[in-house]
Amino acid sequence: MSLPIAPKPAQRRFHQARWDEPIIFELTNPGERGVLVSQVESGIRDAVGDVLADLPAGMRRASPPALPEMAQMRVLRHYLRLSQENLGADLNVDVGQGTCTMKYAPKVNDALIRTTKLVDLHPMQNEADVQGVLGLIWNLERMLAEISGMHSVSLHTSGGSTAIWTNISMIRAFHEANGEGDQRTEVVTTIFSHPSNAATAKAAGYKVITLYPDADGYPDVEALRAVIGPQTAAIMITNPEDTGIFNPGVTEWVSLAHSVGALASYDQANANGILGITRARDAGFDVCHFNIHKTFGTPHACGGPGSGANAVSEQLEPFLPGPVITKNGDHFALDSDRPNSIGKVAPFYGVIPNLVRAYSWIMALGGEGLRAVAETAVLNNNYLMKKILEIPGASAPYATGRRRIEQVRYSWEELFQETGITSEEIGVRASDFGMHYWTSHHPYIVPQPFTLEPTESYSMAELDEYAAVLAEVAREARETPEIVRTAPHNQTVHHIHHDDLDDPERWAITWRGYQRKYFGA
Amino acid sequence: MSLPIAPKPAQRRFHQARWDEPIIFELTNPGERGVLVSQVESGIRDAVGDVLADLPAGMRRASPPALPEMAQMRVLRHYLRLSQENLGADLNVDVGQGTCTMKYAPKVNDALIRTTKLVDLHPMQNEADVQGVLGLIWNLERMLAEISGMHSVSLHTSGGSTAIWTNISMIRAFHEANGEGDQRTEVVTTIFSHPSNAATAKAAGYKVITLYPDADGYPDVEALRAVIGPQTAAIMITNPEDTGIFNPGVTEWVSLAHSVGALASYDQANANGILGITRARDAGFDVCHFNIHKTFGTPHACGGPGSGANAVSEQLEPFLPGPVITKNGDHFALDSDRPNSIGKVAPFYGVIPNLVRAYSWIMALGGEGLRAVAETAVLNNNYLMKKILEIPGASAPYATGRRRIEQVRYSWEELFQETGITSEEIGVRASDFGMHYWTSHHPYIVPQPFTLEPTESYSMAELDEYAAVLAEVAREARETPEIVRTAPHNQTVHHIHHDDLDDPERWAITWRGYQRKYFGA
Amino acid sequence: MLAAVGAGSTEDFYADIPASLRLNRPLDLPAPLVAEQDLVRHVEGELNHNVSTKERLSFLGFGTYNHFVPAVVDEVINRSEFLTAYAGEPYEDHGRFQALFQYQSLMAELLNMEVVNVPTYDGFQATATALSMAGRITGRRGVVVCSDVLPDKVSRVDDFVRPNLDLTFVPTIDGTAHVEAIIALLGADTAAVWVETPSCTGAVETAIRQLADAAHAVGAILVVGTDPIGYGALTPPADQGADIVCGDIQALGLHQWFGGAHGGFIAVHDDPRFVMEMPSRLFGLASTDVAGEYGFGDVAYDRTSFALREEGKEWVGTAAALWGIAAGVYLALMGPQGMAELAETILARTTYAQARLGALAGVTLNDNALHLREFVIDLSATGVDSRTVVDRLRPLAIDPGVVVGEYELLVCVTEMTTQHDIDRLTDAIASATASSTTQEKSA
Amino acid sequence: MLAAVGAGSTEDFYADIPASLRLNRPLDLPAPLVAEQDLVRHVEGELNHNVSTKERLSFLGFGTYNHFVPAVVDEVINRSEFLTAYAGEPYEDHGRFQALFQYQSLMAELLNMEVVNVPTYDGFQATATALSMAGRITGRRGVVVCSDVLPDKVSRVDDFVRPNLDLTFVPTIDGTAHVEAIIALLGADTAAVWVETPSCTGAVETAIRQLADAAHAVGAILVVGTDPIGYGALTPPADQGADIVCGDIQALGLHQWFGGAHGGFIAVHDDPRFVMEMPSRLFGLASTDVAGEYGFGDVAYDRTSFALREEGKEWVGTAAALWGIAAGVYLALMGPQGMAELAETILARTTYAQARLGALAGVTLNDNALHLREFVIDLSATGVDSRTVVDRLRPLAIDPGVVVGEYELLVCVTEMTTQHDIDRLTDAIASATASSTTQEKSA
Ligand SMILES: Cc1ncc(COP(=O)(O)O)c(C=O)c1O
Ligand SMILES: Cc1ncc(COP(=O)(O)O)c(C=O)c1O
Repeated sequence: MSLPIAPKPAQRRFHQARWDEPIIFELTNPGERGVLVSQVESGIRDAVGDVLADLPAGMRRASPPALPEMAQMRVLRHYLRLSQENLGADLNVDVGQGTCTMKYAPKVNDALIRTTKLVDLHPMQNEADVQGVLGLIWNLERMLAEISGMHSVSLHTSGGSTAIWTNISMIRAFHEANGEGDQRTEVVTTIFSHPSNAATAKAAGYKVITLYPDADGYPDVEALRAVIGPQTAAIMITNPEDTGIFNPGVTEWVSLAHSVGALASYDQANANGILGITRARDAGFDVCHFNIHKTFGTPHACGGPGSGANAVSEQLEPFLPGPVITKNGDHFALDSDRPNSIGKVAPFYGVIPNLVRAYSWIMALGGEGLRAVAETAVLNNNYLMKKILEIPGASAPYATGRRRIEQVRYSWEELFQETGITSEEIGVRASDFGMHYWTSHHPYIVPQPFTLEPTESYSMAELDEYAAVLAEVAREARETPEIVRTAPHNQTVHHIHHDDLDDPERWAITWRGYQRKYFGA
Repeated sequence: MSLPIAPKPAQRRFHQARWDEPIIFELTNPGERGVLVSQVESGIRDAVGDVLADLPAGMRRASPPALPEMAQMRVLRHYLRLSQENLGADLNVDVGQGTCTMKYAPKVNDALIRTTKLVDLHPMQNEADVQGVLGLIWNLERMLAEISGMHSVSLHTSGGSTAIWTNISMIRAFHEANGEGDQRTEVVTTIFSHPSNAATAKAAGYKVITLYPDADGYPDVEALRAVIGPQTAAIMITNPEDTGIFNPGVTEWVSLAHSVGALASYDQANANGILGITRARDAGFDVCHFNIHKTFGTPHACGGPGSGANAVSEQLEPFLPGPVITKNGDHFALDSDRPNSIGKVAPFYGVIPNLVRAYSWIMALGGEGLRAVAETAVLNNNYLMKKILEIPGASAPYATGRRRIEQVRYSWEELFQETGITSEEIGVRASDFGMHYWTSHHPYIVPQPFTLEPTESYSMAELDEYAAVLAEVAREARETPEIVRTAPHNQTVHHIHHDDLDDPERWAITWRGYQRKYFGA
Repeated sequence: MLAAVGAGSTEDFYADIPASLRLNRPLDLPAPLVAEQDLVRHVEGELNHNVSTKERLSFLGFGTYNHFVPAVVDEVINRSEFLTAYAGEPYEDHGRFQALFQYQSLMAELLNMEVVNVPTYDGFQATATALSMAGRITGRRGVVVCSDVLPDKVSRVDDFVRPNLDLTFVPTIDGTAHVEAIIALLGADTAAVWVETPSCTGAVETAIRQLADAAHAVGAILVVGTDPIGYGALTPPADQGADIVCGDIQALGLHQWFGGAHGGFIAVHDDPRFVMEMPSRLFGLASTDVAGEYGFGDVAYDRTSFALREEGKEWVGTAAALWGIAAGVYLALMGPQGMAELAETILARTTYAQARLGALAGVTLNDNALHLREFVIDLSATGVDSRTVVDRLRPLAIDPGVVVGEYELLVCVTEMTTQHDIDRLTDAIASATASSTTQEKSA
Repeated sequence: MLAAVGAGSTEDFYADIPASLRLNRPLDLPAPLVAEQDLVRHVEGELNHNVSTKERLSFLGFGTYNHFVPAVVDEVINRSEFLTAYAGEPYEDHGRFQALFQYQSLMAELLNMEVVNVPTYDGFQATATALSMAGRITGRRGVVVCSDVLPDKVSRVDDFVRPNLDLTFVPTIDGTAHVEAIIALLGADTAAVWVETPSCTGAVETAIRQLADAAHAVGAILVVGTDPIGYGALTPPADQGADIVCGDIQALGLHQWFGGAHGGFIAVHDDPRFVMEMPSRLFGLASTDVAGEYGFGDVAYDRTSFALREEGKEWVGTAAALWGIAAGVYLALMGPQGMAELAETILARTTYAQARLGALAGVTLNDNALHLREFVIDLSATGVDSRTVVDRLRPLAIDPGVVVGEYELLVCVTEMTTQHDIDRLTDAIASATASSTTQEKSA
């Protein structure tokens, strides 16, 4: 064959890197070292003697930990190979991780945080030496206050769920401060609100009441009316919900809560579709949180560190975790003298690298830019919905004919009925094309679910490619179902057996556990 | 299936990432921007008006360059995908790139150079502001002087070949300064010296005489004696040669050169096997060069920037490129007032990032460490040679039964005779196992050649794996030759057709060329 | 695209949002810096107002530590594939699963325990959860706190556990547990005995075995909060009877980051009573269709809030996975020998610093416990309070420690602190306190 | 391993090295810093003696320029796969081939030429080779140099070409080519007419078309040395008759690196007479066994010294491939609009700086040419020499430019130089020269 080269076919011919690496313990090579440690100076040795020999009885470890012994280059090579076996939002069209707002985390923000002025800063340094970072966080708080419409913001938490925990902890402290701690024992949420709302409320000691939507998939205000009362501490809801449906009656929900003396807590983990469009406080919420690592463009880091923002009304401000940053003239200080504060929610002052990234992300966009983010994300979502609904066998239950905000929970139920192929199997096969999706949280209220959220970061061409892959896999499900059932074929590893993961006798959670259980080591 | 997992098979089941990316121009999406540029301030605009409209006639570009228009994330994704389609010494057991010393380039050195104190340094800054970098280069020069035994070192050149050019340029200047510029018109080299010795000498205006080895593969001193004379400007030789054979008569070679008034130039690009073992000056050489990017652990960067060191005797010192760094007390300065200097060989003072990396590399090892590098590299090489020679069909021509220094040029001639499979085909098939080798420089004096140089960086397990892959491919060449002939199978792309690359009518060196020739665009 | 979806404008998509809720003005935010170079100039300018510990000589610890981070650690966690991944399946994200399984396994070796979680947020959360697990396992409310714990940690833990647990603090003696007093408190309502080692003053607890035995005697669980940095050479708590070991991994390959890079580990023995109470994800080995392939998956997923909402154990969410990968790379680089040498180096330098500072006139060590990395000096006999010492050392670019009392200073020494650094500190404190007491003790 | 190869010690391997050549002592080098943390402390300490341009306000150019480098450029070239690769085949190194083919193609668009090489060392080498190509193509020795060229570049070029070419320098008029004088010199021995634009004083040559016509009339080749930074908005030399365009890519996405990050490009039309004289590698498209796959390979490999040793064209070796990848990423990020805006921003700020400085009392611009990025101011009428001005601005943390004559200062302005920066420079120079002339010119 010779030039010119034929056009590329419709589907990308993908194969993920496959290195077939052993588990790192198998790479041990006794005597090898990866990095050497600074040695005790002779001056110190002379002064203190053999500190290990001098340890109190029983305090000296009998034999060194059985870590692998490896040359630096081999450690590096191993992990570089593993990294190539991981997809990453930078590498793929990552719209399939719905509810997670997989947007572009700009590389410049990663570069900015790498300065020694941040990396090597200690939290107990003199305030005068940390004015840069304090000022930056203070400004980020103010920006998030404007974005939420709230009075004050705290950035101490390290993720969305712990931020939701912080919401309910503040609410609990509020009711306690009002002498209603014992009376208010229930929290109301909805099934399409993120599970962490239910789970954190439970962890905080509340009984959780979960409401189901009306036939159209909208949150059911009558259901709320039926359960609310003086025993209610708070409603804790996501909006738009995981379905991408915005609750048009949200003000009424908040008013109902307030009418019985409960507070209203807003899970804004994914505010991406409504930035600059509508604000938590304007709907009357007392408290809300953002996932900095979703809406505000910090990387998801294989599952953290993320970062959470808690935004509260003036009434709840005294309960914020401490310390808070104050500004006097040009000087920023830390104020820990806050008697009503719920105290610490994490060490020190939050996930600093992510806070600086988020600050930088907002500063690059400004008010108009944030609104453009939302509008683009929503347009992308509705465009993708149109493409997905063109695939025979796919549907978007609820609110038929209406638009969605930033994401959609779809269903392959029709295709499943026809072919027996599940949503999970389709997702696995999609990975053969370099694509990924996740189904949804349990329970699968929407049958055979999958949840897509395109965000603002992807172009039409990429959304088209994504939809085309799902269409192709759906076609395969009908025409060559074995290919789908035995997938993946172009991946690092093949179909995985889950048999052993739930059986305490057989699970292998660490290498040493595996060795002991299966090799008697 | 369930736990435990069966042992891994003998051969790694490798597949390189395949993303099937288009050429970047095909990703254009009009209106998209990758990075925005700082805009002219209104104050400037008011002051200077429309500078483009004011350009002299014909100086304003008619239409913007037809670069692709792309969002930043898409540019990033494209190049990240391409990067996964590239092997890199960090990722593979890179012993197959013989003569190139693919050793570990420590990551800490990459981290060290990224400081703003180096990245954002300008070469015309006040000497007082660049004392750190000047001092560091000066010290590196001194260390390389000790390693080579030479009097002075210059680090200006950006690669090995240009360092060899610098050697011959200094030699030329030396003879000219002695009034022998016209008389000395020839340079002598050997066929197993790197081709750049011949090529640079030719570029410098010399007639090149290339000597062939004796029957044992050793450089032939009688051949040298036959060609040398008052017309000889220099001998320019590599030692050990590309075969990994050290010329035991090297002192005689140097003396012969000196006896006719010629200089002796030593290509020490790969000094890896003899660090701390033997030194250029001790054999009488007048000048030598090192490839910093080979022996001294800086990364090869897809083919540069590298970095070269020129080390010279006191006699040649005046001819070094300028400026040179001088040290007065604690102060480092740049001296350009050197009348005999050959002048500049590159902008400013060398490939700074690599010089700092190399400094750091040597500082981590010290004198004993360098020697350990050499001994380990040589041991690895002789071990690998043993493993390779156990493969039926592989041989190591010349110096049979003797040891090699840091590398070996092998031959598949036997296998080729038996199967018709060429060395090139074997190399291509080896890539299916995540391995690479190159054959050798032309002409293929050694038939069906391949050249391995394990360096000190690889463990026995990795050398075993490498040899096992070649054994496996050799087995395939006999048993299932079609698999070898149609390789690669687990690679990013499949067998490539070279038909169009040599035909001016058909070659496509740029996208625009391709478009014009094949699509009339 | 609007046309493709039959929308007139993006307004159409917001039809469900009542007009009353619409923000009909642009958000009031600073003018954007849309050119990357302008953004860089601005953010760098702000950060340049900081003075980093590398520009000073720092003896600050108190929960965040200045340990060396090998370059390879940063190289790995900054790989786009890891940095930007999230929650892919064990196919497309095989690498993440393997890296975290390895993290669990490497930590398990260091701690001599068999089950370690995918990291939770930080050591505070890990401890709060570990105690809560003890509460759930025993069905009891009592927690006896045996050690000096960081006040911030107590704050966090208490707010977290108070619906389910009651903390009782037993003052330490000479820096470590008051064993008799503790034993006297244990009973049928004791869910957990909580030991911190090193304590927040750096004191290493040497009575874990006694406390474990006592706890077990009443059916309580021994929870040890710890920093794993010393276990290359120190006996890990599991060998002394600990049931749950928890703490922070910041010391294992994470930079200081102004206190913004913490991750929490929880380790237990492979006992389903314990494992099933862990809220975090646990990655386990699994076979695949192809022999010799290591597959991975979630172990006992039904423990989690992902599977069971409020019926799961506490909750699981985005926590600190990347830091776990970092710690894994760190441990692989250090190896057994490296961790052993590290512990020795820190121990020796701590001891040396104690000796030098304790020898200064008017300066005493707060206790006689074994210390790792941190210890408190008491300046009262110098007559100069700790804040004044800090102020006097400021112009010398030395941060001598954290003020933990009027005359008390918590000094932290790591492998990054050389003898020369300690000597400099000693001289500086000597001069700073010399105004009041001019005599040095005899050596 | 020794046993496996039947060797007694590593000494055996060195049997061919005569004893007289053996160094029988350890190399005399500084004691090694084997612990990574110790190495880091040392090297960081050394480098901290530098003061970077970010800590000052720099107007330094003269061959190395402070242009903005987007973060994505560094991200890509720091990828292990690219940073540590070398010379793999177009299978395992498909990515490298494609990235460099794309670099060639992107540069080709910017320059409006059809063939661009894989980068050679730097602009100096590129120019030396371009002129040598002209010599080989024409079989002549004469080179007429039309512009002010960096003295260092002349030094390099001359040393390189002198076996084959003779350079004749024609002094510029008002900063650019003295067209009549040049034309008068052209003849049957002219191999090349060499234009530099912008010249080493930043002057943009506007007579390339005339020079090209004149060169072509005598059968000579027009070689244009250039910095491509302005061609988003300026007419590229190819449109004005240039046959070979060459120069440096440092401005396209490479940091300053103390002058240590240069790469050279050579661009020609797709004419085999020219292409076959290029020494560097050229990556071309090729088909594969699979339809729609882009393969790559070396174009006309037999040109090179790899194939033909001294019979190849000059030589090829490790040069500056990674910088080429960087420049490709840079151009892809900038796009047509970005390059156009960049050119306009630089042009406007240069013009503004010329106007502000030229308006100072006693300060004049050296010429009336169109300038991009750099220009020379003449301070003689202030009575203060340029070195003194530099010294006076030093305490203000301003580096006002490169001293290029007793009273001449070469000032460089890029997109990184804001109006505020230029105003600061202007005020500073005004005060530094005020001692001698106190009056400002009227605006
Ligand atoms: C709506 C919503 N709330 C809360 C969360 C939990 O956030 P995190 O994963 O940071 O704990 C998520 C993320 O999945 C979410 O989508
Ligand atoms: C012996 C020898 N000399 C010279 C060179 C040329 O070095 P470079 O590739 O840096 O031009 C090499 C590298 O291949 C070599 O092996």
